[in-house]
Formats: sequence, C-alpha cells, structure tokens
Amino acid sequence: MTALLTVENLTIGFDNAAPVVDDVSFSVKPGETLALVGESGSGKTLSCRAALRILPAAAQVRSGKVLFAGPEGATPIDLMQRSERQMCRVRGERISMIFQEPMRSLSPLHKIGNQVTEVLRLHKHMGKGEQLKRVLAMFERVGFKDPERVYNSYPFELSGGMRQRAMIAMAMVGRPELVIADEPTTALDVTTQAQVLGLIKDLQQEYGMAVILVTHDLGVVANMADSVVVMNRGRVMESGPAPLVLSDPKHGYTRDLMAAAPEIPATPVDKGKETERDYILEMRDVSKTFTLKGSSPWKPKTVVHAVRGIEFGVERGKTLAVVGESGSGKTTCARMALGAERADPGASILFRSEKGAEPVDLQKLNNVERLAFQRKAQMVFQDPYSTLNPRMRVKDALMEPMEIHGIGNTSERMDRAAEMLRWVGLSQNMLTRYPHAFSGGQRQRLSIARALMLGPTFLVCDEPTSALDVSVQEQVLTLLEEIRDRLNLSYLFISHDLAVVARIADEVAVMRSGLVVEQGPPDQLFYNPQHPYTKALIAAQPEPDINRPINLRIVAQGAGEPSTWPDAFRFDGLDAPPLTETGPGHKVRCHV
Amino acid sequence: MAILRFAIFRFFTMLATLLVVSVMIFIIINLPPGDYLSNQINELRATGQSNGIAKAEFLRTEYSLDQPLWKQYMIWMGFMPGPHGFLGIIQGEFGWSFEFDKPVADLVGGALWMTVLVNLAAVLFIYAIALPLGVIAAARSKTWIDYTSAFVGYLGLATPNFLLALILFYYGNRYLNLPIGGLMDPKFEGEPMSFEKMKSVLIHLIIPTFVIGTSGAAAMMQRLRANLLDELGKPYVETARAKGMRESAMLVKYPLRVAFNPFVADIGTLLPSLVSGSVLVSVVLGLQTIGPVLLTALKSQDLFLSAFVLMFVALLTLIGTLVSDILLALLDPRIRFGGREK
Amino acid sequence: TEVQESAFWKAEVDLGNLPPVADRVPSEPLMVDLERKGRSFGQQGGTLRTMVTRAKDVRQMVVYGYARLVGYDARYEIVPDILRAIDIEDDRKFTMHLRAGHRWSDGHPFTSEDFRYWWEDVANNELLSPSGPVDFLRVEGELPTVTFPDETTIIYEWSKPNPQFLQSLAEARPPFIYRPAHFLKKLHAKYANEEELDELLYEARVRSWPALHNRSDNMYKFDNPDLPTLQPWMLATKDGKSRFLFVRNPYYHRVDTNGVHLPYVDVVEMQVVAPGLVAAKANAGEVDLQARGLDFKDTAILKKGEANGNYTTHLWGNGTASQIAIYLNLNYNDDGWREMMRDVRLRRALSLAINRKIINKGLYFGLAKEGAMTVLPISPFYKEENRKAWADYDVDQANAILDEMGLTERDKDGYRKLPDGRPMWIVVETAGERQEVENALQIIIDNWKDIGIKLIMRPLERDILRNRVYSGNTMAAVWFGWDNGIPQTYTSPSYVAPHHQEFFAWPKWGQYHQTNGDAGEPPDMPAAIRLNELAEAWNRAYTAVERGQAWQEMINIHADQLFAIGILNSAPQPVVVSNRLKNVPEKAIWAWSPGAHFGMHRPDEFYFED
Amino acid sequence: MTMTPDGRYVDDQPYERDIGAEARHADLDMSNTRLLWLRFKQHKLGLISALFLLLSYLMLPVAGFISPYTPNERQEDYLYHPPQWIHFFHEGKFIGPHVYETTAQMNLEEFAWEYVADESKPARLEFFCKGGQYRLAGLIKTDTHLFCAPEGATVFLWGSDRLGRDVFSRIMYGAQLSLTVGLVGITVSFVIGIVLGSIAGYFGGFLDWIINRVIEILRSLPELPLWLALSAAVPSHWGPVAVFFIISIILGILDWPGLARAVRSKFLSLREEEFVRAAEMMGAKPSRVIRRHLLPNFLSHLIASATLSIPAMILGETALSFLGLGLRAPAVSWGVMLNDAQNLASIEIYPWTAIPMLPIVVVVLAFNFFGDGLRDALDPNRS
Ligand SMILES: Nc1ncnc2c1ncn2[C@@H]1O[C@H](COP(=O)(O)OP(=O)(O)OP(=O)(O)O)[C@@H](O)[C@H]1O
Ligand SMILES: Nc1ncnc2c1ncn2[C@@H]1O[C@H](COP(=O)(O)OP(=O)(O)OP(=O)(O)O)[C@@H](O)[C@H]1O
Ligand SMILES: [Mg+2]
Ligand SMILES: [Mg+2]
Ligand code: NI
Repeated sequence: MTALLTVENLTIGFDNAAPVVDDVSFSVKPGETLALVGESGSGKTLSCRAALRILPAAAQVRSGKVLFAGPEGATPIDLMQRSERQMCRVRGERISMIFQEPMRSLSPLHKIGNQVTEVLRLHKHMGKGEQLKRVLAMFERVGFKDPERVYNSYPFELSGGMRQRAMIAMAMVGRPELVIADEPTTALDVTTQAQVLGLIKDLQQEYGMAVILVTHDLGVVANMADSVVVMNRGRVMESGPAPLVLSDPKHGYTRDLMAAAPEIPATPVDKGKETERDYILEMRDVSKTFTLKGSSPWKPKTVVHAVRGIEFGVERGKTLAVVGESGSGKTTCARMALGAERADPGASILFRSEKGAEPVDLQKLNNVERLAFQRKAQMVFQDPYSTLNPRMRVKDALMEPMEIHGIGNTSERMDRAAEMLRWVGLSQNMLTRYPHAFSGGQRQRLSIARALMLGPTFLVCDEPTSALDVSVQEQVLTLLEEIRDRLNLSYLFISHDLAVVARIADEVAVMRSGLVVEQGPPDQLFYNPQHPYTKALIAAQPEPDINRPINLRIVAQGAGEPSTWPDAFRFDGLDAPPLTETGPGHKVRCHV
Repeated sequence: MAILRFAIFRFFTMLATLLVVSVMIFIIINLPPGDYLSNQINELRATGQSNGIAKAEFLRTEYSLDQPLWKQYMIWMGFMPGPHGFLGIIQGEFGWSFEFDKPVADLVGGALWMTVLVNLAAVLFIYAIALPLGVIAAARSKTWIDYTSAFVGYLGLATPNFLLALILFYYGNRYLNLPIGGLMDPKFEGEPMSFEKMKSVLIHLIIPTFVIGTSGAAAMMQRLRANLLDELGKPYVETARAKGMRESAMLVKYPLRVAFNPFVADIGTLLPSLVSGSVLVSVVLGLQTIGPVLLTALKSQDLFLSAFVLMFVALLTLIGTLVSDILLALLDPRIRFGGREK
Repeated sequence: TEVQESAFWKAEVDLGNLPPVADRVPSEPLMVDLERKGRSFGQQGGTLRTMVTRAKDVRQMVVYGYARLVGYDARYEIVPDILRAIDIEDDRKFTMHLRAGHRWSDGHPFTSEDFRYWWEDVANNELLSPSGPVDFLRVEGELPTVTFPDETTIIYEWSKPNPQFLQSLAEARPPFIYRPAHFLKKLHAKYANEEELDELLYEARVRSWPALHNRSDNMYKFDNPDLPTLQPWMLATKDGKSRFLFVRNPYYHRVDTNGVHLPYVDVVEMQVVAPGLVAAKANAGEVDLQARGLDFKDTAILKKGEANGNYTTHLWGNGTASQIAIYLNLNYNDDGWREMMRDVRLRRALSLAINRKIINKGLYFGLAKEGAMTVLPISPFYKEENRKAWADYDVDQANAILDEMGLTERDKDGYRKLPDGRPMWIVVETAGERQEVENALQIIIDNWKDIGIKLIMRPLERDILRNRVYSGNTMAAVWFGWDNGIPQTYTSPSYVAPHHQEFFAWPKWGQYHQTNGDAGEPPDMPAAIRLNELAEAWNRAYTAVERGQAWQEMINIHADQLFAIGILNSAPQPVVVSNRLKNVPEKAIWAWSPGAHFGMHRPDEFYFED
Repeated sequence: MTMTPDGRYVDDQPYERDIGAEARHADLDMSNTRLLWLRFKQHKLGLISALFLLLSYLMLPVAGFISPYTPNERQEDYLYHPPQWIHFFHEGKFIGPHVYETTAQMNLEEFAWEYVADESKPARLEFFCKGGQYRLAGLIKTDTHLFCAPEGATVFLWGSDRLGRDVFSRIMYGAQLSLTVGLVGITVSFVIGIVLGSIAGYFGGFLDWIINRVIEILRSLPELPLWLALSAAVPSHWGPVAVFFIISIILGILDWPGLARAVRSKFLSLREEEFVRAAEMMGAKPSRVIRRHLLPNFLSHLIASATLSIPAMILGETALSFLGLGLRAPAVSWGVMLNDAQNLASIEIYPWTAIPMLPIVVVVLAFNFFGDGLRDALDPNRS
C-alpha cells in the first residue's frame, strides 16, 4: 500500500538561525497511526504544521517535500507546490489538524457549535439539521455529557479538556483522510483520554483514516501507534514500527525516554505521616455556579455547577494532588484557592501564611492583604499560551511579578529570570522572544518559571507537565520536589497523569462532576481504590507497554454516568452521597 | 433577561441624560451675545428698513423672549405654559422658526430626509469602500493595493472638503458633465418621486458622497487594517485556515469580528452623524440638508429651530450609544454588563 | 397700438380662465419707448436663470422687478411707475393717481381701497403695528392726514415738508403703503368671519390673528404664491426649497410702444446654491443673468468660461461710497482710546499711511478708484478734493502728524505708545465674510507698521460683530462705506448724520437718535453736532438748493473729519450676462440704494434673442 | 543514517544527552527601546518617513533661514507669480543656480496676471544673503537667508499669491504652526480619551456608568454654537496663535469621547483575557494592568487613530475659519493658505496657490507610514 502522506527531508528554520526542523522524513499509510514523540521543542508541531502549510509567518521551509496521495491510484501531489486556493480543498476536508493549545486556537467570539459545524458547512453538502445532528453525535462521542450545552457555549466557558475535545470533534467531524493530532489528550483525564483514543481507533476502522499522533505519553503510543518517529532537537532520532521501537529502542535518546517514563509503582511507597495537620490552605464548603452567556435572552438561563461543596486542605510542605474527569471543576477549584474566582456565598477559603498564623479568608481580603497573599501564592496555568500577554517579551513577562512586588533591580530580576529558565530547562536566549515563538511544552515551562520567580510558599499547578515529554517532565518534577523539600513549599497539584500524581502527591483527591468522590493518601488510593471512578481512572492509565492495553471495560463502567454506578455510590441529579471516611485519611463518597 | 433589564435601565438613564443635555443646549445656544430678534432688528436697521422692527418686537412677546432664560427654557420644554397657552417640546410642539416664519416641525421634515439620504449614502460609501479595502489592505499589507488605498484615503483626508468639492465639481462638470452642487436637478424639486428624479438624485449624490465619505472611509480603513493586522497572527486564525476556509471568508468571519469592536463602539455616532454629520460640508456644497438650516439658525440665533435640531441630534446620539452598547455585548460575549469582579 | 396677447398666457385666455390682454392691462398702461431709452425692442419668451444663495432671497425678485409707486429712472430721477401721476405741493402734499383698470396679479382691481386698508387697518392698527405707522411718515412726530377721494386718488398731506417720502417709495425695499385688501381682509379680525378666521389660524398653527396677518401681508418677502402682487413676475412655486419659478404677471402695467406686454421674459428661474458655487456654476454657463454672489476675484474664472458658457462678463461699478472702510469707534468703551480716536489727527494719519494704490492693484487690478470715503462722481456733491483728502499715501506726513500729537514714545518693537503707556494696537474687527477685506487689511497692517501702529485683525460673525459694535466693545471695524454713494438733493442725509448706530463710527450717538434719547449718548463732538444740525436743516428746507447746500457741507465735513477711513470705491462688480440676453447695460452702477441692483435697469425690458 | 532490515531508521549522528548551555545573546541585555528600533529599521518606508518627519521638525526652527522671504513680505509687483525654475545652464553654459528676471503684465482680456521672463539676463542666486528680518528658532533676530534672488529678480520656487507673497516661504513658516499646535490638540484628546476610556473599560460598573454619561452628554452637545459663542468670547488682544492654541486644546477636549469609547469597549473584552487575569493574580495594580497589558494590545488602533487625527487637526482650522474662528493672518499655517485658495481661480488659473495641499498630504502620509512601521515593530507576530 502506498503512503498517504510522505514528508521528505523537511528542513525549517527561523531567520538566519540553525534549523529547528532538520531533514525530517516520515510517512503514514491510510488507516495507520504514526506516533511522533520526542523532546519538547524538538519540532514536532512545526513538522505537522508544515504538512498543512500553516507555519508561522516567520518560519521558512528551507527544503523538503510533502507528498499527499490523491484518490486511489493517482500520483501523489506535493502540497508545498500547491496554490493557497487548492490547499483550501485539502485542509479540513482531507487533512485536518488538532492544535496543541485549544484555548487560543478557538475563536473567543464564536460559539463552539458554530466553529465546529463550519467544517461541514465548508466541505460537505448537507442540510442544517443534518449538520447539527452530526456535530452533536460527534460531541457525544468525544465524551461530552451535555452536547447541547457545549454546542451553545463559548470557548472560555469550557474547561481545558472540554476545549480540547471540541478541537478533536472539529477535526473529526469532517471525516478526513488524515488527522494530524498534536497532543490531543494533554488536558484530558485518563478515562476521557481512553474514550477519545477509542474513538480515534473506531473511526480509523470505519473510514480507513490515517492519524499522525503527536504525543509525549509513551503509554498512549503503546496503545495506539503502528509506527513511531522519535525526534530530538529537530532531528529524527529513530523511527520504525511501534512494537519494535518500544520494546527494543536502538537509539540512545529513545532509551533515555523509555527510562524516564513514570509509572505507578507496583507496591505502595510509604510516605512519612504526621499526625498533626498544618494546613496552609483550607477550603470549606466551596461551591461555584456559572451562568452561560450563549443562550438567547428569552430562554431560561443555563446554569453550570462547576464545583459543589468542596472540602479539603493543603498541608504545609505537602502536595495535594487533584485528579479527576475533565470538566469536573479542578481548575475552578484551583482558581478559587488563589482568590481569582469568587466562590458562591457561604464558602470559606482560609490561608495561613505561616504555621499557626491567623488564617485569612481569601473571600474577604482587603487590598494590602491581597497583595501580601499574592506574593506567597502563585499559579501555573493549565493553558499557558493564553495567560502570557502576546505583546510582552518573555523577559518582561518573567520579570513582571518581581516588578509588581518591587523586588530587586532590573539586572537582578533579569538574572533571576535567566536562572528560572535554566531551572525549567530552557535557554536564557529565549528571553527576548515573544510567547508565540515557543513550542507548547516550552510555554508550559515558562509558566512554571514565572510562578517560581517570586519564590512563593504556595503553588497551584494546573496540569504543569501535561505538554512535556517524559524526560523534561522528569526534570521538572524533580525540580518541583526539590524546591518543595528545600523551601517547604506546598502544592495544589492538578494532573491527569496518575503516574505523576503517584510520584509527587502526599494526598490525592479525585473529582467528578464538581465533587470530590474519593480522597486519601496515594498509597491507599492507588492500591485500594474504593470508588468505581477511581478504579476506572487507574485502569485507564496507559502504560508504555505494548502488551498491557487499557482495560476498556472497567474504564467504561467507572467513567460512565454516575447513575450507572453501583447503588452505594450512585448520584441522583444534584444529590450525591456524603463523603465518608473509610480508612485513616481515606474518604469515599458513598452510602455506608 | 439581563439584556432586557439592562436596556430598560439604560432607557431611563437616557431620559435623564436627555434632560441634562437639553438644559446645556439651551444655555449654549444662548451663549453668543444678542438674540434673534435683536439681530433681526439690527439687520433691518442696517439695511435701512425700520418698518419691520415693530413686527419683530411683536414676536418677542409672542414667544416669551422677553422672559428670563430659565423661564424661556421651562416654556420651551413645556414644563410651564407660555403666552397664548404655548405648548412645549414634551407636548410635541417644537416651536417656531423666526427666520423661516414657519413651525419648526414643518421646516425640518423635508431637510431631514435629504440629510438622511446624503449621509446614508456617505455611510454606505464608507462601509462599501472601507470595509473591503481595509480587509484587503490588512490581508495584503505592504503591497501596492495597501499603499494605493492609503494614499488615496489620505489625499481625501488631507484636502479641505470644500477645496476637494470645488475641484471635483469643476472638473467633474467639465469632463464628465456632472452637476455642480445641489441634490437633484432643480426641476424635480417638489415633484413626486420618479425614475428620472431618482436618477438625478443619484447623479447629484456622487460628488457629495465622495467628499463626505472619503475622510470617513480613510479613517475606517486604516484603523480596520491596523486592528486586523493584530488579529491575523492569532492562533485561532490558523485554526480557521486549517479548516480549509478561504482566506477572504475566514477574515470576514473571525478576525473581522474582533477587529470590529472599536467600530461598534463608535456606531453610536453613526445615527447622529446621519443628521448632523455633514453640516459644514452641506453648507459649502449647497445641499438642501439640515446642515445649512442648522448653521443659519445658529448664526442668526433662531432659537427654537436650532434647539430642536440639536435636541434631535442629541436624542439620536443617546439612542446610538445605547444601540452600540447592546451591539457590543452581542458582538463579544466576554463583555458583561456591569462591573469588574473584585 | 393694440396690446398683443402673450403666447405664455394664450392657452389660459383661450380656455377662458383669463380675460384677454386688453382687459388685463390698465387702460392707461405705462408705455415704454425703448428706442428713446437707447434700447432695442424685444420679443416675449424664454426663461431667465439666475441664482441666489439663500432661499429667503426670493425677495430679490421684488428688488429686481422694481415695480414701485415711483421709481428711479436711468438718470436717478424719481418718476411715477405704478402711479399714473403724482402731484407734489411743497413736498408737503402728495396726491397720487392710480392707473384706471390696474389690477393685482390675481385680477382683482388695484384701487385706493388698498391704500386705505393699509393706512387704517394695518398701519394704524394697534395689534398689527404696535408702535404705529412707520417712521418715514412722521415729520417731527407728526403723522400725515391721508385721504382717499376716489378709487384712483390718494392724498398724503403734512403740515411741514416730508422730503423723504418719495425717495422712500422708490427704495429697493419700499414701504408698501398699499396692501391687497381683498386678500388680507379674510385675515383681519375687523372684516373676517370669526369662525373662518379661527379655522385659518388653526391651519396655519399660529396663535393670534395679528401673527397670521403679519405673516401673510409681507409684500417684500415674496414667498407666498397666493399673495397678489404688482411686480412684473409673480412667484409660481409653492413651498420651494432650492428652486423658484416666477412667471409673467398677466396684469402688469407696462407695455412697450410696439404693443408688446412687458415683461419680455416669460419665466424667471431662481435657484438657491451655495455661496461658493455661484462662480463655478456661472462659469459652467448655468445662468443668464448674475451678479449676486460674484466677486471681482471671480472675474478671471468667469472670463475663462465665456467661450464655453456663451455668456459675457461685464464689470459694473459698485455704488457704495466705499468698498472697504475702516470705522474707528468714537464711542469705544475704553476712555484712553476713545479720546485718542476722537482726535481727527489720528484718523488722518491712519488714512495717509494707507497705500491705496497697492490695495487697488492687488485686489481690483487697479480698476477701482482709490480715495477717501465720499460720494461717487455722478452725485452732484462729488468733489475731487474730497476724494483726495488725506488719501494720498504719505508716510512721512502721517508720522509727522502722530509725532505732533505727542505720540512719540515707542515700545521695543517700534510701536508707538498711548499717553497712558499702552502700546498702540488697534484691533480691527471684520465680518469674516469677504476675503478682499482680509487681504486689504493685510496690506494695511504693513502700512500702519510704518507709522508705529499695530493693526490686529479679528474676523467675527456678522451678527456678533454688530452686537459688539453697538455695545461699544469694538475698537474699530471694517464695513462698506455708505450704501448710497450717489445721493441727490432729495436723498435724505440721515445716513451721513449721526442718526444710525449702523454707521460703525458712532453707534451710541445713533442709538440716541434712534431711540429718541432712551439709549446711547448724545453726540458731543462739534463736527457731529454740526452734522445733526445740517440734517435738520435739510429736513426743514423747502428748496432743492437749500438741501443741496446742507448735503454738500455734510459731505465736506466727512471728508475733513474722516469718520470712516475709506480705501477705495467703484470697485468692479462682475455681471454675467448670457449672450442671448439683450438690453442689459454693459456699464452701470451696481447699487442697492438707489437703484435696487438690476431694478432700475428694468429687467422687464431684457429679452432673449434667439 | 542506518536503515535496519525491519524497517527501522536510526540516526547515527553522535548523541549527547545534554548539549552545553548556549552563549548568552548580546541582545538579551538590550533595552526594549533598542530592540524596537532594530525592528523598526526593517520597515523601509517607515524609516524613510521617520527620517523625513525628523527632518521636517528639525527644519522648523530654521524655517526662516531656509526660506528666501519672510511670510508676510509682499512683492508688490509680483502678484500671482507662477513658480520659477532654478536654472543652472545659461545658453548651454553652466553658470550656477540662477533665475531670470520677470515683469508683470496685466491681461485685461482674461483678468489674469502674466509674467514674461527676460531670458537674456540670468540673475544668479545669492547665498547667505540679507533679506527680511526674522527670528531664528523664535529667539535670535537675524536677516540672513540661505538664498535669495538678486536685486530686481525674484525667486518664487512655488509661485506667489494674491498679495505677492512667496508660497514656498509661507509653506516653510506655515509648517511651524501646522506641525506643532495641532499636535497639542491630539495629545490632549488622546490623553483624556485613553485615561477615561481605560478606566471605564477596565473597572466597569459605576465608573463606567459615569464616564459613559459624560461621553454621551459631551457628544450630544452641539459644537457649532459652542464655536460661535467662543469666537465672540476670546479677548480681542489675543494673538492669532494664542487663539489657535486654545482652540486646538478645546478641539482636543471635545474630541476624546470617540476614542474613549473605542478604548472602553476594547478593554471590556480584553480584560476578560486570561493573561490579564493572570497579571491580576500576581497582584498587578489596575494602572499597571492597563499600561502593560491592555494598552499594548490596543496600540495598533491607537497609532492608526493618532495618524488619522493629524490631517484633521492641521485642517481643523479651515473648517473653523468658516465660522469666523480659526487661525488667521498674519499668522501663517497651511490651513490658512488653503483657505485663501478655496476658490476656482486658485485651482484653474493660479494652481500653485493650492500647493500647500502637497506638504499636508506628504506629512500625513509620512506619519501614516511611520505609524505603520511602529505598529509593525511592535507586532510580535511579524516575520
Ligand atoms: N515563531 C517562532 N519563532 C522562533 N522560534 C520558534 C517559533 N515557533 C517555534 N519555534 C521554535 O521551534 C522549535 C520547535 O517548535 P515546535 O512547536 O515544533 O516544538 P514541539 O516539538 O511541538 O514541542 P512541544 O512538545 O513542546 O510542543 C522550538 O524550539 C521553538 O522554540
Ligand atoms: N467562565 C465560565 N463560564 C461558564 N462555565 C464555566 C466557566 N469556567 C468553567 N466553566 C464550567 O465549569 C466546569 C468546570 O470547569 P473547570 O475548568 O474547573 O474544569 P477542569 O476540572 O479544570 O477540567 P479540565 O481537566 O478539562 O481542565 C466545566 O463544565 C466548565 O464548562
Ligand atoms: Mg508542540
Ligand atoms: Mg482545567
Ligand atoms: Ni499526559
């Protein structure tokens, strides 16, 4: 079978600098999945974009061909030579792309439904009703509980994972011949991820669709890929059929990569326990409801219960990890923990800057207290691209927190910025760049660096490593652990990656539909999960081993509607069972 | 419901604002020394005619111009009855034009339509020219089309309207046989609308539209271009491209909507400019719009006439801002009604 | 000779809507012998296009039409026009004879009833004329006795002479001492049926009948097509905005000696255009007769368009006493300056320092006449030395005069100082409407700089300027000279005496006179007092010789005293005349008073030649 | 490169786990302004425009020196003189820059001035010669001019006007006013507009409400009668420049609402952006958020608006002089000159009197391209 898409000797560079994509070749056959893995910033995204000819304006394709097979038997066409107009008939219709940063990649002024349906409007001749049906069906398949609501929402009303799924739906709904998926599941919890991956597989089977899957997650590669291309520093290090590469990596970099992949340890590691609990942050009875804007003024308002009665605390010097379904309210929780979002009345969010100090309620801060608090508490954002001012150089963005709090002079700030960049594995020469000139993973690291600039005592990390390849992730996690231990930092750590959580967390809370369904120390939670949803999560965790595919049955059961759960755990509308303590420090939302 | 509540609230604010504005307008019109009738008397004397003076004095009492200013205002607004049971604005009686010796309402009617016609043509011209050109200039920035449109736009902007009009009239008449001034061939005046009249009006509209429109078009084009260029680099534009949208359709649907924000904010001025936008231009071009009426009314201090026109424009301004606020909220869902969350 | 029916009205006559021409013209029409006037006989027909700059200028048709009870002829003599004849006794008793069979433009007879109606029911009606009959009818406060012996005779009689009476009747804007009674009675409470009147009031949205009457009887405004008229053309456009048609009055009282009913031109089309576009439209050949709205500076462009536009540009002379005149305000509110300006030597020095030749050359191609403000040569009071008085460019003499006045102190910029130490800056306010004034002042700025006086120019809106002058806030202003630059013995010298605030040199004296002493100040300069006396003397005089003497002395005083510093006169006024239009004089005087612009040249005698 | 038989490809370049840290770039420590300049330099048209503007402004203080005449100096025998060429060759011989003497003739047929040049006698231009007195940079009194015509000849590079004043010199002097005073108005309007607009847009709520009402009222207020009232109110002894200055400021004060609304509405939407929230979460004060985060994202619009206001401000006086306000003689500005040219004769017979249009267009275009260059340099996405 001939290849559907062949990239030959692609070299891309910026300005006069050395190429960032250097002589890259790969190809993908119809119905096949090609996984592109590699270091963050190694040129994966650029290579994919080159195939669609949507490179940043500054990028120059210095050489290379992108051959795309025409309909059966026709000679392949070189996409690099086609006119813009001809490309319009390739893009979206025959090749579609899932972008890495879903927030920025969706227009903020148009409803999700509108943006997704557009693909059908452009390329398929079908009635309005049919379009709607198809889009809603696709929404359902990517795991939206309430497709109608998503259809009528604006991007900023969705959680990170929901936006990402919307992007996926947008790419898939036109049933193209080739989907280029750039880190399509970074923001998804493992169950949803499993579901989405399942969807991709289904579609592949149904329509013979080819997939280029850019990912950092070797587990996903193991579950999905037919062949693998490993990239590092703009070059292909190794490529070949997935089983071979994964089971027997030949190149040094690949081996490093495999070695760095985190896994949930097979046996519980006992993390020292203290009896007395010193909470730096405590959230009590915290709820948040949103009202949607998209609905027309004469229809009743749509209300979203993003968070419902959260109760937990972060201990000083410890890490509370929050895992949970996409859209379950993790980010909202985190934002409220930093006072960036106002909780519904009745909540109390207490912050103790020092042990035994008088707690301050974040809901009732005055300006001075707020400034003092903001100096101590920082956040690593889930969607780093949109939290960086596009018109501010990285240098200025990094120095800004210190400027705000009046710390140091310019050169000190500069040095600190350079230092932070080094910590997160970036070159200080990147300081003069603007945010758009980075890769997704690099931006995520910028976000971490910025959060560290002030030397905070409390750090909220919202999916801080989701876009990082395993080796860089390893490096960042080590860094986080190190400064936590050195500076007695406390983390509220949101992640979908259970392996990461297992490694870093002192306590884990599992969220679903705005509620904590199970909470406890990792050694209990991971080895003795009580709640079906927790079980599903663990089962859905992909592992970098071809021979251990995800158990979709458990996943389906736990991830299914709460009403399908066993009696003891079942939710009933907005009513849910209470959180009951089942073991020391282990709470589960169930009827006893 | 939020929008509805907002609109109702805004409506009442508007009424209050209008009241404030009416006071200020009344004061401002009365700022220049003298008043219509004294000026009129002076004029009569200056031309050696003393026999009209008695009549002017007669009008003075007839229209309470001998009362203190605040009373005049109250009477004009209709809060206080005037002599002979004189009614005011709120009773729907707009007063009397001394200059034209007619009720104000009769006077402005026709001119208003003409004004709306002229300015509508200008607005259409602006949008028809500036929108596409602005988009093209942004999409093809730094090409000849960008430079040419900037050049022509600024040429129009940098030439005083009257000079521009004179040049266009003179050479337009000479080489293209275009009419000089006016809004229609005089022979159609007062005739019912017909195809011929339509044609005449359209031909007469060419140069005024151009003269009034160029500056607006240039302004809109350049700003639109700048805003669009900002948006073009945003990732969501790439997404749209990746969907296979044609460049033009993509531009119009996505970045244009963002770039349009400042213009929607300014739509408030569109309505009033439909009436007052081209006062001076109309005067110099000899268009039978409200402009010359307003200017002469102001110059001769034809109190009620100018006050009415100004009030009307003010009302339109207020309605315009209201509309623009609502449109803004519709255009950008992120814009909420109300304050910043603390 | 038989009067011929006009082609224009023929259809109406044939239909019976209009009586035949013989029944329409008065039994004794005014017979015009064009040959004797040096003009040619013409034919009826055609549409004459002309332009005005404001809709209310339709009144120009009353001016151009110039059908007056009595009017000026080409030699500026007053002759009967609408009147068949007028008998004058000692300028005291005026017996007016109407033409038998004369009719209003709606066919209703024009009789002494129309005069009676005005005198009794309008001029002497307290509601319609709160302050009584107009001024020119009063002689030292006394009103005439007016009698109406028969249908065609009206007698105005005073105990003392009223020399202004006839002249006023011949004005460009005449006091209509007659009104179409049959038309206005419907609106007069004394005559009208109350219910009908109420209905009319309601329709017209006016509150009282006097208001409605006032509005409807304005013969000068000429904006009501229903109002009967005696003018050669009558308005045919209702509610016009930018275009007005005037058609020949079927009952007009003039006929040429060939028996052709005047006016020759059937229709006058008056278009309202923006002031700045008049020249452009004339240049494009869109008018047949135009002078209003054209300035000398347009001449070049007008000449250029002659070939294509099929017209000729004549240059008439302007009839005002001075095209540009500077008035130092002798009633200026500032004491120091007022005293200074009242010193005739200052005015003389200022006048001497003006280089009129250059102004004439730059502004009028040297075609105007340089000189101080005085009457024009065709006036019997013209004296060459008056025109020359203090008007020859002589900086040295001017400086000498100023030095003699003791104004020798100078500030660091070289400007003289007032005795109280203030610099001599003279702020000259203008109605910023005429570019030529600004240009002339520009030159004068340089001229006065040479004598150590700074001129500051300040353009203002016309009404604002007037208000400022009248209240004494203006130091100096620029305006035209006397409107009437060609006074005759019978012309009232009121305007050269300190009688009117409109003469910007003495606003307050004028007010004093105009308000009978209620406002303003009495004149307190000997020359001004003398002017007053002379005006008085003119009034009381019984003979033309006495009046002439008074006039001459007043003119001489002005020349000596320079109450207004004239720059030049007889400035050329371009007049665009279609090559098809005949009988338009090539050389003439363009004056509002006397002459009513085109009026005294009788546009009803202009005709189109095909 | 290695291709193994099982279809695998392995890169065979040496692989190091960690390539040493790169050398620190020089531009890292460069100030933002310098970087901006480096980027701006690449916009050729913008650069040329900037240089041109710089030159124009540098010329202002020495305008008197460059122009052969003073602005109100009248050559009484040379009214409406057409532009004169500077010749270098006389009868085929190079004799340096010279003009020919001309004499005026009144054409009484066409009522236009005509000039005949005497081609036999070249009049060599003089340099650093004495002429009318003027103040260099408004301070130093001097009468030295860069060049002038010799006795008996004239040098009207761009012709002379109705009173025989040199158009070229007047344009030079006019620049002194036109290029400066109008900008005051723009500054005023921009400062007020941006400040109030940002406050309304960023804080919203009550402040927004108040500012919006002020805007509404200001916008509903009629400008025309205000001008009329003003023209009567300014004291007579004020010089034309002072009057004009005040008027510019008032123009600016009246002009801000449009801009304020644009800023407000844009900020209403920008303040919802994540990066603004992030800055707030870091503790940034409103002023900082507005300055550092909101304004830069609206800068393109502001730059374009500022550029667009320039012709309006230069020409604002022409509209006002229509109402008896505005700049007037003896002050010279381009607007005043154009005002004089507003009649057909100037267009058709003496077209050079309309020459002041040229510098306006050129300056405005220069501002435009300069603004565009600036915008471009500030644009992060630019290539
Ligand atoms: N506009 C730009 N200007 C300069 N350099 C850029 C630009 N865009 C990307 N780069 C650089 O190109 C390199 C490759 O970027 P790319 O986005 O392809 O990385 P990636 O492999 O997708 O990484 P990640 O996994 O972190 O998303 C990065 O080092 C990045 O810094
Ligand atoms: N501004 C908003 N307006 C309306 N709804 C919102 C808004 N922000 C969040 N939501 C809704 O609240 C719910 C929780 O969102 P949140 O961002 O907290 O999810 P999350 O747990 O972080 O998910 P993910 O892992 O996908 O990022 C979602 O259903 C989302 O649609
Ligand atoms: Mg990437
Ligand atoms: Mg989230
Ligand atoms: Ni992951």
